[in-house]
Amino acid sequence: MSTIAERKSPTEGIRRPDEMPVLRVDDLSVAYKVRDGEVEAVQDVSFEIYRGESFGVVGESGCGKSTVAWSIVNFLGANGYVKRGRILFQGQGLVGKDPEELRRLRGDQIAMVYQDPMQALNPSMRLGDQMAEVLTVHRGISRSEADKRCVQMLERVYMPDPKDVMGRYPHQISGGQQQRVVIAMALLNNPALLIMDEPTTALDVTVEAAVLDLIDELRHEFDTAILFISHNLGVVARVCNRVGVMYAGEMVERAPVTEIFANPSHPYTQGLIRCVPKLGADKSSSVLYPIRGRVPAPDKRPSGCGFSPRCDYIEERCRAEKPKLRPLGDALLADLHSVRCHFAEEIDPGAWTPPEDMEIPLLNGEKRAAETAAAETILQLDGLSKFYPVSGSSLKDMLGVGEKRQVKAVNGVSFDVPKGSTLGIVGESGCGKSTLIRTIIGLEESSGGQAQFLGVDITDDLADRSSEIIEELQMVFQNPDSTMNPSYTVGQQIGRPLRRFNKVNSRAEEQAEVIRLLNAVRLDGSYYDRLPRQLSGGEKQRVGIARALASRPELVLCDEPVSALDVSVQAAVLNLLMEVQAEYGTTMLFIAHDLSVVRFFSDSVAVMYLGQVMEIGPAEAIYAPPYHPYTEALLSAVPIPDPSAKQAHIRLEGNVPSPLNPPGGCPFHTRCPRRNLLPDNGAICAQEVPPWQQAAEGHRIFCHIPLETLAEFEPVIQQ
Amino acid sequence: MSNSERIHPLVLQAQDKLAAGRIDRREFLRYATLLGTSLTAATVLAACGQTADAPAAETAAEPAAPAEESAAADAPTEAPAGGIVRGGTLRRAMTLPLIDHPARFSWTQQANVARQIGEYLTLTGPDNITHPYLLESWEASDDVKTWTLNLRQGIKFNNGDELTADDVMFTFGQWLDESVGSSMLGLLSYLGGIDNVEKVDDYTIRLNLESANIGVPEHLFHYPAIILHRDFEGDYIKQPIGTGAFTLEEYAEGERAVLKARSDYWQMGEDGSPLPYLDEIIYVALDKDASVAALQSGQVDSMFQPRPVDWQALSAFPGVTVKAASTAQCFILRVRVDLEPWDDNRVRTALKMCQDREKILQLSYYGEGDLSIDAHVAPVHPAYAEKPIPAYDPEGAMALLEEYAAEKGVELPLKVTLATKNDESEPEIAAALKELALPGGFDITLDITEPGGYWDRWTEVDLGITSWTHRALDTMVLPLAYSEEAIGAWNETRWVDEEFDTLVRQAEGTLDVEARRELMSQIEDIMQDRGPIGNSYWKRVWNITSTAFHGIEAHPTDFDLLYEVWRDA
Amino acid sequence: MARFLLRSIISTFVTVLLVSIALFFLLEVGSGDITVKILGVFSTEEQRASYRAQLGLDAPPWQRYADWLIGNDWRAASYTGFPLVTEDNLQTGEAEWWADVNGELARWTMEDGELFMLTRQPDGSSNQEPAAADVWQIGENGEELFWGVDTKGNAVKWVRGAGEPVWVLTKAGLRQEGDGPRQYIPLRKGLVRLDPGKSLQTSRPVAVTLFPRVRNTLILAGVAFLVVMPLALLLGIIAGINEGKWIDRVISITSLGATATPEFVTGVFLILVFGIWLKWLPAVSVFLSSDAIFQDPKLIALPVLTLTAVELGYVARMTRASMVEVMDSAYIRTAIIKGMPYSRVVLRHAVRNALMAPITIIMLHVNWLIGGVVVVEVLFGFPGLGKYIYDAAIFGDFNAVEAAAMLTVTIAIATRLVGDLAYTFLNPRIRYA
Amino acid sequence: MSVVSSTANLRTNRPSRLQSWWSGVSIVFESRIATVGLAMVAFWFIVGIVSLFWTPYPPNANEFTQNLSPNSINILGTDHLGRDILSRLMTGTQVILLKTRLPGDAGIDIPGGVALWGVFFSLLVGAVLGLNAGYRGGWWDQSIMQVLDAMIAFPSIVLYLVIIAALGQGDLVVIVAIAVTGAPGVARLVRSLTLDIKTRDYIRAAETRGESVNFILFKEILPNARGPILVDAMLRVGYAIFAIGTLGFLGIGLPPPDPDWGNMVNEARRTIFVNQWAVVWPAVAIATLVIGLNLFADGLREELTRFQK
Repeated sequence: MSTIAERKSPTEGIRRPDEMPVLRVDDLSVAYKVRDGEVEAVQDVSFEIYRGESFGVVGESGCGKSTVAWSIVNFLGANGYVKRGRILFQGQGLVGKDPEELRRLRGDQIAMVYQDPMQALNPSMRLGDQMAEVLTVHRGISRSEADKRCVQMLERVYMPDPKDVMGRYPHQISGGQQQRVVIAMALLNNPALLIMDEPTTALDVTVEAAVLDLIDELRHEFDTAILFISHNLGVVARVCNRVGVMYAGEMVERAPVTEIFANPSHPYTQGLIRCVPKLGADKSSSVLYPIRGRVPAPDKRPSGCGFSPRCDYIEERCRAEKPKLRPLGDALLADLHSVRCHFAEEIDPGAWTPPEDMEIPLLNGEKRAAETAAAETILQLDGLSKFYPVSGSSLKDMLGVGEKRQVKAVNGVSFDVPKGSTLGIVGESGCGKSTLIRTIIGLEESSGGQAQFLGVDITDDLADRSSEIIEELQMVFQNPDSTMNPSYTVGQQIGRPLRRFNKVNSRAEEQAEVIRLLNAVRLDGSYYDRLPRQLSGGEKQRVGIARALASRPELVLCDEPVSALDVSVQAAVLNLLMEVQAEYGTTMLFIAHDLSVVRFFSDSVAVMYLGQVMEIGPAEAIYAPPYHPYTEALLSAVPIPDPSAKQAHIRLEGNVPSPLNPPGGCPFHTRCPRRNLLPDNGAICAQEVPPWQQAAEGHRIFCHIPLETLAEFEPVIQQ
Repeated sequence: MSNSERIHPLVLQAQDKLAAGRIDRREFLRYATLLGTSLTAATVLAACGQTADAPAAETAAEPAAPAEESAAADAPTEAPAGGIVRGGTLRRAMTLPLIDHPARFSWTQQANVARQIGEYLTLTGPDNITHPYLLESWEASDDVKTWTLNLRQGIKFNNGDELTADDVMFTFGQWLDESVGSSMLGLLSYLGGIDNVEKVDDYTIRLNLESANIGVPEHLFHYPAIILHRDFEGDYIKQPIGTGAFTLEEYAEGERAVLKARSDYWQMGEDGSPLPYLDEIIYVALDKDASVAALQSGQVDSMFQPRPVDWQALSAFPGVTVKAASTAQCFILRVRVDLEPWDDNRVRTALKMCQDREKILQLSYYGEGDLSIDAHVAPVHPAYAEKPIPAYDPEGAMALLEEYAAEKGVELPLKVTLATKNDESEPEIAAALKELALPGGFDITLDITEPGGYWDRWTEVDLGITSWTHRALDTMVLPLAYSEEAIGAWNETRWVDEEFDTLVRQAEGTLDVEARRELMSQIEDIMQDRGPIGNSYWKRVWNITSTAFHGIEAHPTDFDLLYEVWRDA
Repeated sequence: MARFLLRSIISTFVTVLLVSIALFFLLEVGSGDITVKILGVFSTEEQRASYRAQLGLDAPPWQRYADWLIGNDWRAASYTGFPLVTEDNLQTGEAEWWADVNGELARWTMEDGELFMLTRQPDGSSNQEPAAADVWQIGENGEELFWGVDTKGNAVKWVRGAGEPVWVLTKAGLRQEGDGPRQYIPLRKGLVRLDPGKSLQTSRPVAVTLFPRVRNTLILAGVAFLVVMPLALLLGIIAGINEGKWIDRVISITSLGATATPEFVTGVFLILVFGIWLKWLPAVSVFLSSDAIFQDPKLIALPVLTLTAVELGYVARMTRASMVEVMDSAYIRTAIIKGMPYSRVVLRHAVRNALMAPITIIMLHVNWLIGGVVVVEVLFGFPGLGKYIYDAAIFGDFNAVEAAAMLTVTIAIATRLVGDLAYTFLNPRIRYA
Repeated sequence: MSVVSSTANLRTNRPSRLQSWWSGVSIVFESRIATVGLAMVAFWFIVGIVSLFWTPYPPNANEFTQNLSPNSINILGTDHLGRDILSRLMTGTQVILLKTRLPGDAGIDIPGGVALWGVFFSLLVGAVLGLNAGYRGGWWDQSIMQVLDAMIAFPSIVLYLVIIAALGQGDLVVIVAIAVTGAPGVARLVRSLTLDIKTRDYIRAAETRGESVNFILFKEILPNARGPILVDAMLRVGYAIFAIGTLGFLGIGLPPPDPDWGNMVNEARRTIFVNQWAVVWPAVAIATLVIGLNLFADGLREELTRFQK
């Protein structure tokens, strides 16, 4: 089961010179007409994709990645158009092509899959109808024949029970299945080119891994050319042969995937790689370096090099002259590696040192670890549970005589959090991690178990808590766009908790304190009167952190505080959180679905599944054997931004069971890939609740499999 | 019987006056018929008394071929341009309330449907003159306390029974039966009960009044006074038995009434066959605005009770004929004399002086009325004594008010609130008065509510405009509205004047029109001098009907007299 | 889906109940003493009190509400001890209340302190004889009491030998009578049993006059609906898929103009042009017979046109907005990128989704249509429900207003339920929830 | 990301209240539709304000020949009573937009027209109900929605008729009627906005600060529902004007003596055969004001969506 996937060689799938590329994009510029003129969202982008090849486009949001994709299918909306350049599909120009001919190509020769499958499927049509029409319209196949092929294709994408799915509506299947349907639909006509725009972004990590496997497999099988767009370096590293890095509407670097990770030549590419935590890295041993500034809006791009305002190597020439995408030295890779930088050859990423003004947290990990060990326990959970009653849909239920059922969102969670430490909580969506912290902070009243914070019982909800407890427990939220109230200025929003908890006595005092907090999150006083809409995502998160810190809380709960941010900003916010923690000695609970980030940021980690903790322990212990089979599966699914790393291939089967009716015994037993290590194929797992096994000091595993066996597992990742 | 008619001695006196030119022909006719002289006889007498200036047509007073004016007393007919045509349907727009017992009617509309089926003992024509109808004649004793009613013979109900005194006795019995609850009961209170109604023979009934009353013939044409069949049980729709020219085909309350011509009606048409000329009458329930549009689009032929605004919309419309009738309907500007400042006659007089009658008439009624003095006696009333119309005199009013203000120490302009209802013309009168009274020293605030709101308090407001309906005789309204007994009922002004009262009582027992006019003259003077009301004009009412129809007239109380109406082929 | 439906139905019932409570209390309790209106301002407090008792207005509001809604014959029957039944008067055809005394239909009347029993004969007349002495029962304070049915459709309580003075309103004025009962329960079957009581205006049962009106209105509104909806949806869809083009502009501006012009203005001009100037169509709804609407369908042409002018614009605008939104959605993008022909994208993918939003709003909009019907009926003199409500409201005829308003509300709620069903049908997310 | 070691005095060029207000208002002028709509509405406001001080002739004075067509003396002609239509049209704006007449003999007017007050109260009631239903959920939501369902079930004209049958005529009754018929719509809108807004993290933040429910409703949620509510209010003022016109037409609207556009149509339609102008002008007035409000709302909505994106 635990096979280590062979990673691709640098030249695998790279172009065969005598062959015509499936897609060739030459100096493409796309412009949108806006009220006062027009903006060029994409400028001078060129690349080509050959059969069976997967070309990745990466970059932060707002860089024009999707625009490239839409321009290929000529779907730029009413106000967008291709301003310059050519798009050749199998040799024929697509720009200016007759709409009817273009229509015949779309869905037949060119297929596209994009983010958010639920939106992409027509909610009022059966899936079978939506799929079959691709065949009936393009190929004139009879409906029954089309249905047969659709079922076959659904089987190919490992859709369980495909016949049944054909008759369903989109809302009746899960997100991962929807994405499979979308992919199956795209592949029905065996297209020559498949465009995938962030196809896995909305999916959980284990599902994402399965979908990525699928894409990889299908590419080999159908010999399809794939244009793969993603913001996630790890994902690109996993599925692409070649990669183009886009920044501010331009392609700044283009190279085979191994080359780009091994030898990033453009300062932006280098920066991107530096600000993503490596899996296994932690804050005491490594540092994240954010890229300064932010991606400029399309109409505010600098005239010279697009990246120049954020570049550490900036010269006069960068401001004056726009660099061209040019091949980079090296004979072997000649023409394979291009970069848009005047000074690419001169820059040595290894010799890079952070500029003086960069936000890097003070690193005193060892000291802190020592402190933590001695520190008192600030939060103590013992069997904490949160159940939601659900009313069924039968007549009985409506009359109130049916069986009372409950969603066991959090089911008996126990752990201690020492003062000043960070506990990371990971798990897929629906595992109960959010409910857990909502219960801790009091947004929900707990249904059972004990919870003590600073020695005070906190099983009740906020309404029953004293304001002394409330001010000690604050929260940082996930979505920067919704963390701030759009109607109030930054100053008002940070000031509100100060007044609420009587931390200040006068307006002047309040203002001074707000400014102090702004400075603490590295924002200057000029932000005081700004409205949220005038801030970037990262700035909003900073304000959110400042607001949480205003009451000087003992414990801050961070609910995915960086997952909605671009990677460069993510690094900065993580750094800020660490710094704040160091300065204020705040304890943190940190939720994230990104295992690298949790590993990097947390002192200890809890892995949750179906409302229960599967494993808990010091961060470094969690990421190495012995670990819980579920932890192992999670780690194996994480996309690693390093094509050279070797990662075990462990995939979970089936869907997460409903928390309404969690499996008995070990909740993971229905999907556990390691059950076969136990006698009778793990019969005990279904019958008995597993024991907590103490693997080490503070490291507990909730599993029947003996520790010794668990310890024999190969590490998932080998660098 | 009709040939050997006993002529009341007063009629003969009146004939002298007519000859002397002291009363006009119309008054004589009214007077003569009032005393029970049949119309035929009266017109003959009139002709005799009026030798000099009577138009030729009027002298040829043949019952079979009534000439214009006299026929109008009997039934309204124009001189037909060609020959009269029989047949056709008249579609008339009118609301149609519930009909049960005619004696209980409270709406003209109910009576208008019922009067096509059943008929009255007397008839007050469009000129406000009452004459016998189902009666051959009536006779009043000299003290006006005994009235003998002589029924016309040979009249058949539409079920074939002949009309006799029994039917009339039965009908009187219904009116006077408390449990029926007819408004006739109150009207005939001077009769003193059913015991005073006496059947003399099959065609004669005698009324022995408890107190004298000259209004008996008019009261017998009061709209609930339809003569019923002796077997009538209480619902006219179930038992539409009457002597009228039409029979009831369908009555859908609030929707329509369909009436069909009867072939054996007792009156003969000009062509010698029984009336009516029309085959069918359909009343359709439409509100006024819809009626106007329906008339304009030719969906109906005629509309009931057009308002001034309807008159305005239709008067110039091609294809319709508009006829007018003067009435004693009016908008009384009245004050509460028991309240300040109206207890002071100078203030009352000042307010009256602020009426620019001509202007008010123009603004509120398009000039379609007869200017009035400030007394509740109308030119259409027989005993009206003509007086000059007072002029608009704001200076005079101001002078009076200044005197009053100086005495009472109040400031001018005098602030008063004028209440009225948002009905036909009241808001316009009120608005006009507000403007007109400002130079006269009044600052009027308007308090205009929907009609119901005003009727809830019409006797209580201190200054208001109240609409009063038409009454055929002058003596009918005065005791009703301006007497001691009427306080708490119809006396909205609380004005009681001893001298006035005496004169009114006297007038009520005075048959002699000339003598009564003497009294009326004084009454009018008193009201003008110190009375509680101002009155700018008397309304006219209209009949608006398609030009295809002939013989349809405006009636002061909007009664539909349709048996001689005919339409072009 | 069963759950959704059941919910809708229960909610509908609760809604109707709430509406009935609001209506009743607003009109009957909120508007003060109606006896003043009936008896006039000259009436005395004593007369009004007597009248209130006769009308049952002295009962507490909740009781009156219950009587109004579900009737009170069952309550009165518990006093009289006899079942109470209605029997049509053979003469007037209107229902009369009788007590069923051992198979015989009986009523009672008191004359000069003497109680008489009236027994109904097969020919519809009744036979009067003195009531048996044993009907009297001893009340709490020693009085001899009898609960029976009087001749005016009330269950009443007489006290032996002690008739109350009662005021009766006649056309001749108020009259006092003796021999009155002590307590009245004006019998009624209640709204839910289709007896909304008698009209104060005509003193006829409301139900009798209401029915033909409702029929006419349903025809008018139904025809208008059938004209408006397909046309409006079509125009909305055409405008929606051509967003920003001239055809969209034309449709949008026209429908905005039509929506912003009140129906009474449109109607007035339609009457002027088509009814009076051109004389093509009947200007007003003159019903020369009760079936005129079938004999001469042209009668409803102008009312329908008027309703159409206003409604069309609104629905078209809604549909357009919905269509624009749908055409902008990701699944339409998917369909286009799948290479579906434009017609297929519009018809198969867009229309159904685009209709979902307007359908519920259209069904809610039936309220608006009914409002428009009131205006149109008044304008055209159309003898329908709307004009009925209007006339009743102007007169202050509470029973009629209540019945007609309940009816319109019920129609409105029923159509909303239909809208919910249609939505359920169109929207699989609910159908297969 | 630059680090600035800053102090409070760095808070320079803080925008003044006026500036921030203007920056809010100026988005209206971004949209041509909204600008046109605003101009139409403003026109009537100005006409109304002018009419408070000046009209060509007194609006209720019947000084002229009846039913004149537009001419140099009576620019819009005269009506069936010989009143100047322009003067009446101008004055008619007042009761709708500018003043409300309190009942009683005192004749006291309060500023703000019947349409505005009616909509204001429907917003007030609707917002309170909608916020509570949306935010609190559960029983609150169910019972509030049930009551709203009942209210919304009344066809509005029928509700007007019922209210007027029960309470009689008057400015305040019309306000009540507008408020009652409008509140359910507002409440539904506010509820749906609240359901959306309450999922936002800043609401969680407020809750975790232990803020009271009312603070959350009125300080945290309501300000963010402003835009759509404002748009809705514009449309509602349009409906209200429409409704006032309809009531006036039915003869049960705003009481005299002030002219009422609907009633002007009603009166003039009787003589429409003689004089069409007297119907046309008030109809145009109602239509332009309603269209203006519609366009303004449409434009505003467009801009707000753009603005939020």
